[in-house]
Amino acid sequence: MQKYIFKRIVQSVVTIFLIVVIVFFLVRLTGDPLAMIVPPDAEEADVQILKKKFGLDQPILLQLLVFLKSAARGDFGESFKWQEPALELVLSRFPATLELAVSAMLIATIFGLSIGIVSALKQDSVYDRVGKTFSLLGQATPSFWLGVMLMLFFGVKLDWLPVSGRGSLLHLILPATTISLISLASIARLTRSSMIDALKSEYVVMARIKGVPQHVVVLIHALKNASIPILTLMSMQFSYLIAGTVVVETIFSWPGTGRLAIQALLARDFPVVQAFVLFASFIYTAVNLIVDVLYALIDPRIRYQ
Amino acid sequence: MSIVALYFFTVIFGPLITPHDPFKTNLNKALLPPFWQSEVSTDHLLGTDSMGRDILSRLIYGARTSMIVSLLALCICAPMGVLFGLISGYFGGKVDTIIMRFTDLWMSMPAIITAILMVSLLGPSKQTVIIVVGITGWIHYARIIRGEVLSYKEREFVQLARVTGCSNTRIIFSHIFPNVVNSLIILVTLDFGRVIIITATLSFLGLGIQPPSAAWGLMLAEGRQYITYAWWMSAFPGIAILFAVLGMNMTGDWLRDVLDPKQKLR
Amino acid sequence: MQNLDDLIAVRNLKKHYLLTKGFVFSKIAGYVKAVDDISFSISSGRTLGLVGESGCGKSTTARLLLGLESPTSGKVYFEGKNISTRKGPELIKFRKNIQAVFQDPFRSLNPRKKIRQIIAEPLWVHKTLPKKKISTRVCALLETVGLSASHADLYPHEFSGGQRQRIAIARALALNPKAIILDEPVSALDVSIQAQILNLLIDLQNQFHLAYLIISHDLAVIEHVSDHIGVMYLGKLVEMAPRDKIYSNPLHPYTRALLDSVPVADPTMIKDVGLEDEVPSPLNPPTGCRFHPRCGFRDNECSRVAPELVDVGAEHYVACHLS
Amino acid sequence: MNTDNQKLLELRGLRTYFFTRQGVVKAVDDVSFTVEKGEVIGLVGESGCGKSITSLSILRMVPEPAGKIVGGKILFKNENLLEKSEEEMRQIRGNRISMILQDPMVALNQLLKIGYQLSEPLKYHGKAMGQIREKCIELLKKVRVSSPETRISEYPFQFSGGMCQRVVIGMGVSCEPDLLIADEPTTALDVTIQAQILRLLKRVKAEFNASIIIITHDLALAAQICTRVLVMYAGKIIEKAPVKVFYENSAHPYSNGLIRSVPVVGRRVERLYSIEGQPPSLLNPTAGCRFAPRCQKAKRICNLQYPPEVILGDGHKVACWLYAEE
Repeated sequence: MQKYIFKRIVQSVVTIFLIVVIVFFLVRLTGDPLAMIVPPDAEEADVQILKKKFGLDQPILLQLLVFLKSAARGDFGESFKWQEPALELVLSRFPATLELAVSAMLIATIFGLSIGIVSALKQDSVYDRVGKTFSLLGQATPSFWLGVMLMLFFGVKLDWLPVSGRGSLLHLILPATTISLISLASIARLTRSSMIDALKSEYVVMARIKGVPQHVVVLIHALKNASIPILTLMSMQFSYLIAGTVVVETIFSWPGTGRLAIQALLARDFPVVQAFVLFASFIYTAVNLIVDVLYALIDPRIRYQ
Repeated sequence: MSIVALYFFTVIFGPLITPHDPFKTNLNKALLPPFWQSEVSTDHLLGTDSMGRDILSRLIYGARTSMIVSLLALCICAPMGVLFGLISGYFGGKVDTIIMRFTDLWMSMPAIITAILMVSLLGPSKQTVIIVVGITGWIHYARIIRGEVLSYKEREFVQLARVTGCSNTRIIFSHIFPNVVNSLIILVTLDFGRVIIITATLSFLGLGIQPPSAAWGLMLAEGRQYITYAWWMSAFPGIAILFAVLGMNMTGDWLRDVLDPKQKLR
Repeated sequence: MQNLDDLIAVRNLKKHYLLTKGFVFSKIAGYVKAVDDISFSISSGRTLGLVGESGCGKSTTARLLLGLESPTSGKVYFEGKNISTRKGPELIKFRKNIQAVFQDPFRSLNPRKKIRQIIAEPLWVHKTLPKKKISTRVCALLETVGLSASHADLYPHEFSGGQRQRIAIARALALNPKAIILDEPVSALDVSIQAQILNLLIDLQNQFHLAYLIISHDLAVIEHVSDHIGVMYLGKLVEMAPRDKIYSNPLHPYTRALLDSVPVADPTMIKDVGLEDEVPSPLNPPTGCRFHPRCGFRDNECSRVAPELVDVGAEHYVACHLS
Repeated sequence: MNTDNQKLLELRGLRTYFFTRQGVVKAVDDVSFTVEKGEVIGLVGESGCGKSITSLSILRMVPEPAGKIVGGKILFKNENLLEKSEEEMRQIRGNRISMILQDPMVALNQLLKIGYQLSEPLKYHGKAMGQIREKCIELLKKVRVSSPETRISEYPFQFSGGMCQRVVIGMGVSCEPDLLIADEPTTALDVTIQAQILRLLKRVKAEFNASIIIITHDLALAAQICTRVLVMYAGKIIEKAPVKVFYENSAHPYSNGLIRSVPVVGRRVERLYSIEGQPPSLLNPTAGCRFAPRCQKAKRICNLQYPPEVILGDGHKVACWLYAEE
């Protein structure tokens, strides 16, 4: 088990390193970053000074080395727009995003699993049909539209919930619901289908033959096996979640990293974009690592490989 | 199904059925509500936007935009994914390892992040959206097709083809590919929905199609500012997206039931 | 056995799979000796049966003969010519001569092709017939295996298991091969269908003077169709003899145990003997004679020295220190 | 013979149908037989003849909603199982009647420890409270799994197929059931392992004194362990006979053909007898004898009317027009 985790950690580190390199080259290709901050009529000498300041006068490989070195220290340079260290900027906004993402994930998982399990147990019932329709609609609803509509309905028309900013738990409800919907729908659908498969399988038949009570059959025998594909889906959903935060933070003016990224991007503030991309990849890789460890916990075949 | 038929119909005959010129601005007629709320005129069925443009006409044109962008994006990602999937699955070994490691790496960058990077690289435009969606989507195809190929590669009929002396190309295209075509059709249909949403999302964030084009995501973004007094500006484009995606997903599910190769084998 | 002029002669054939460990710097963790130094020959019109339990290497042997895998070492002669080193067009040309029928008739036929296309494919690939004649040939083949020409335009899923196996046999016959490798040809079929297919195979052998290598775990099936029988255990041939010798006078303890294990459809012959324990892992198999840990007659030598397959007279070969 | 005391299980006119889009599949169609205490019944037939559905019906485990028991009675110790509630059935399953499935590798849950799976019947039938671990180790010893103390905390994938089947048999007998149903218990296994499992079943039978129903397509296996053989063809039982009578003197042309079409080790014949044609579909079967289209001795009536059951001797019954008055 330790060996397995160690192996996965090393793999993750390699992945992150490769991403750093790719991001570095991509960003360098975006065009001259100075064009954004230097007024068009600036003196050539001033441009040179700025170039030196940001290290842009060096050969590209050397720039990469310097970049890697500073990236290792967590230094991604200073934001052009906000004049603050880029990583600190991203990190300072991170708790808000985390709050949003975690609540969205919780909503999606809890509701998605329960809808899916009940649907699978009561196949073709009214409940199942409602659940199926709901997940079909949920998967087709663009989150930004849902956000805007929820805002209109609960915020503007009914005036029940605050529509922008961060603060109380009430502020969280709309954005978190918006983000979670797609994941919730997909989790519900997959849970339904993999539970149906699991319930049909030989080992469930065997458990029933043994006289194991229904709730134990469902929750231990079937759900444990069904959870493997669901876990895979959830790790993939995390990518939607990140996309979701970017969009939803923009709509609900949530002061998180996603909104920061869009602002930075539109302002060509590339140290911030870079820091954000790397940070997001880092988080994403970390989540995948956790998911893989969970796999190993659920599935002994991975543990004993 | 009928949603999809309607969708394709509007795409093809769009210009013929639009009641108004979707790009003609008329500030006198700005922000007219849909006909059932309107006392002034029922000329604009779904109302007008802040520039006085007819929303229905813009939606119909938007369908064309989203269709063209989605199709072109699919034309990039599907063949690319299929090709890599076939190669990776059939030949295995080092080629497979390299391609799969690469997809792993690609997957560890969430699609939106890649999109943000690409947009910053190419600048926001229709072409960018196509490229971004195209090259972020192929991984999915490659992985699924590879899995299918792997399962067919060890099938006895493929082994027998090798015993007979068929060339690799013949085996891949005459034996394996026809068997994965169904999965591919289902995959493309389901992916269509994803592509529509991503395109709209990018446009909504201002990273995609730029004004004054008629695109659903863009219309929504424009409507957001007027949300408190012109709900129709944001509601209808969203509903259009919802139904387009829903239609595609349902078609995909239906195809899956109809074409499912597992049901035919045994 | 010494005769290389037989239709197929296999000499010292080995197939070892390498197992690696580690993900950055892989190191060799061991070998699986799937097929370890086996030799046999088959002459035209005769049948060699290979029998053994799962993991004994019988299917790997078939794959090696069919060129689906390349041997680690050893030679395969076909009509006196070494074919194990051939590649490319030469190999394709040779492949006309050895065809195969596999176990699972549901997976042996491409579900997306019509029967006509399936049977005609070998003819297309090898261009042995003018295109006009292919259709007649397909119909003739279908009739040979007991189906009718009207079946040609159906898809595989419209047939039952037994019929599909007939189609697979028709396909194998398309190129007029000299030998057919049959890997568990009846074990996926229903009892009443097995006899149909076995009879068909024997008829075809007489009609076309085919050589068969038949692989099965079912000793009764092997006995019914084979002229010679080889018994495999963990990658080794432990005994090989003409059919009647194997059954009337088994020399290797494993062969005896195998025969003892087979239930007989006769309630007056209740068997209550047989091996305990299981087949050891083919990864790092036992030293010396691979059967010694399960053998009731073993002595010290058995665990140290691997016995050679020796001739004990009248084409009977056995690899055991005790005989 | 006092039959009522001896009778453990009696099926009377059992019908289990599957309602599919193509029509009604009569998987089990009017099946009656009895199992007496201490008997080993062999339910023999080809795949798809309804033998597995018969056994699932006894446990009321027919896959719903497509499958349904539409008629008949299943009397277990003189109580009709079809009238029991689901909870009452659960109390019977694994406790009074247990079952062994064909492929032990898929019948065991790959994600749960052997010990846990083994303990479930004990736990849910209120046996061996507090000493479950000891009981499990004892069970593993009984089915001859070596070093049970360590193996109990291993997972199924660490076991070979034969060992898995031993565990499944252990689970089956853990509550000392009255009836053990074994559905193709050796089919997925190697020859030498098959013999081991067969020996184990015999030992288990002697030790627990359970009645056994063995469902198999393998006539040789049935010959080795059964006291009575029932032959099933296309949803119907066509012949019932004591084991010796069956193999020496089977009456139904199908049973007869089946016995002659199987090659037997050491008794090679020049040419195997073969039953021509294919087993029929169970979808909308004909009114006549279902074997008639393949039968060489078929008469006109065979295709028109289903034959009555004829008693040929002590415990030997056959459903065939060759032995009945028209």
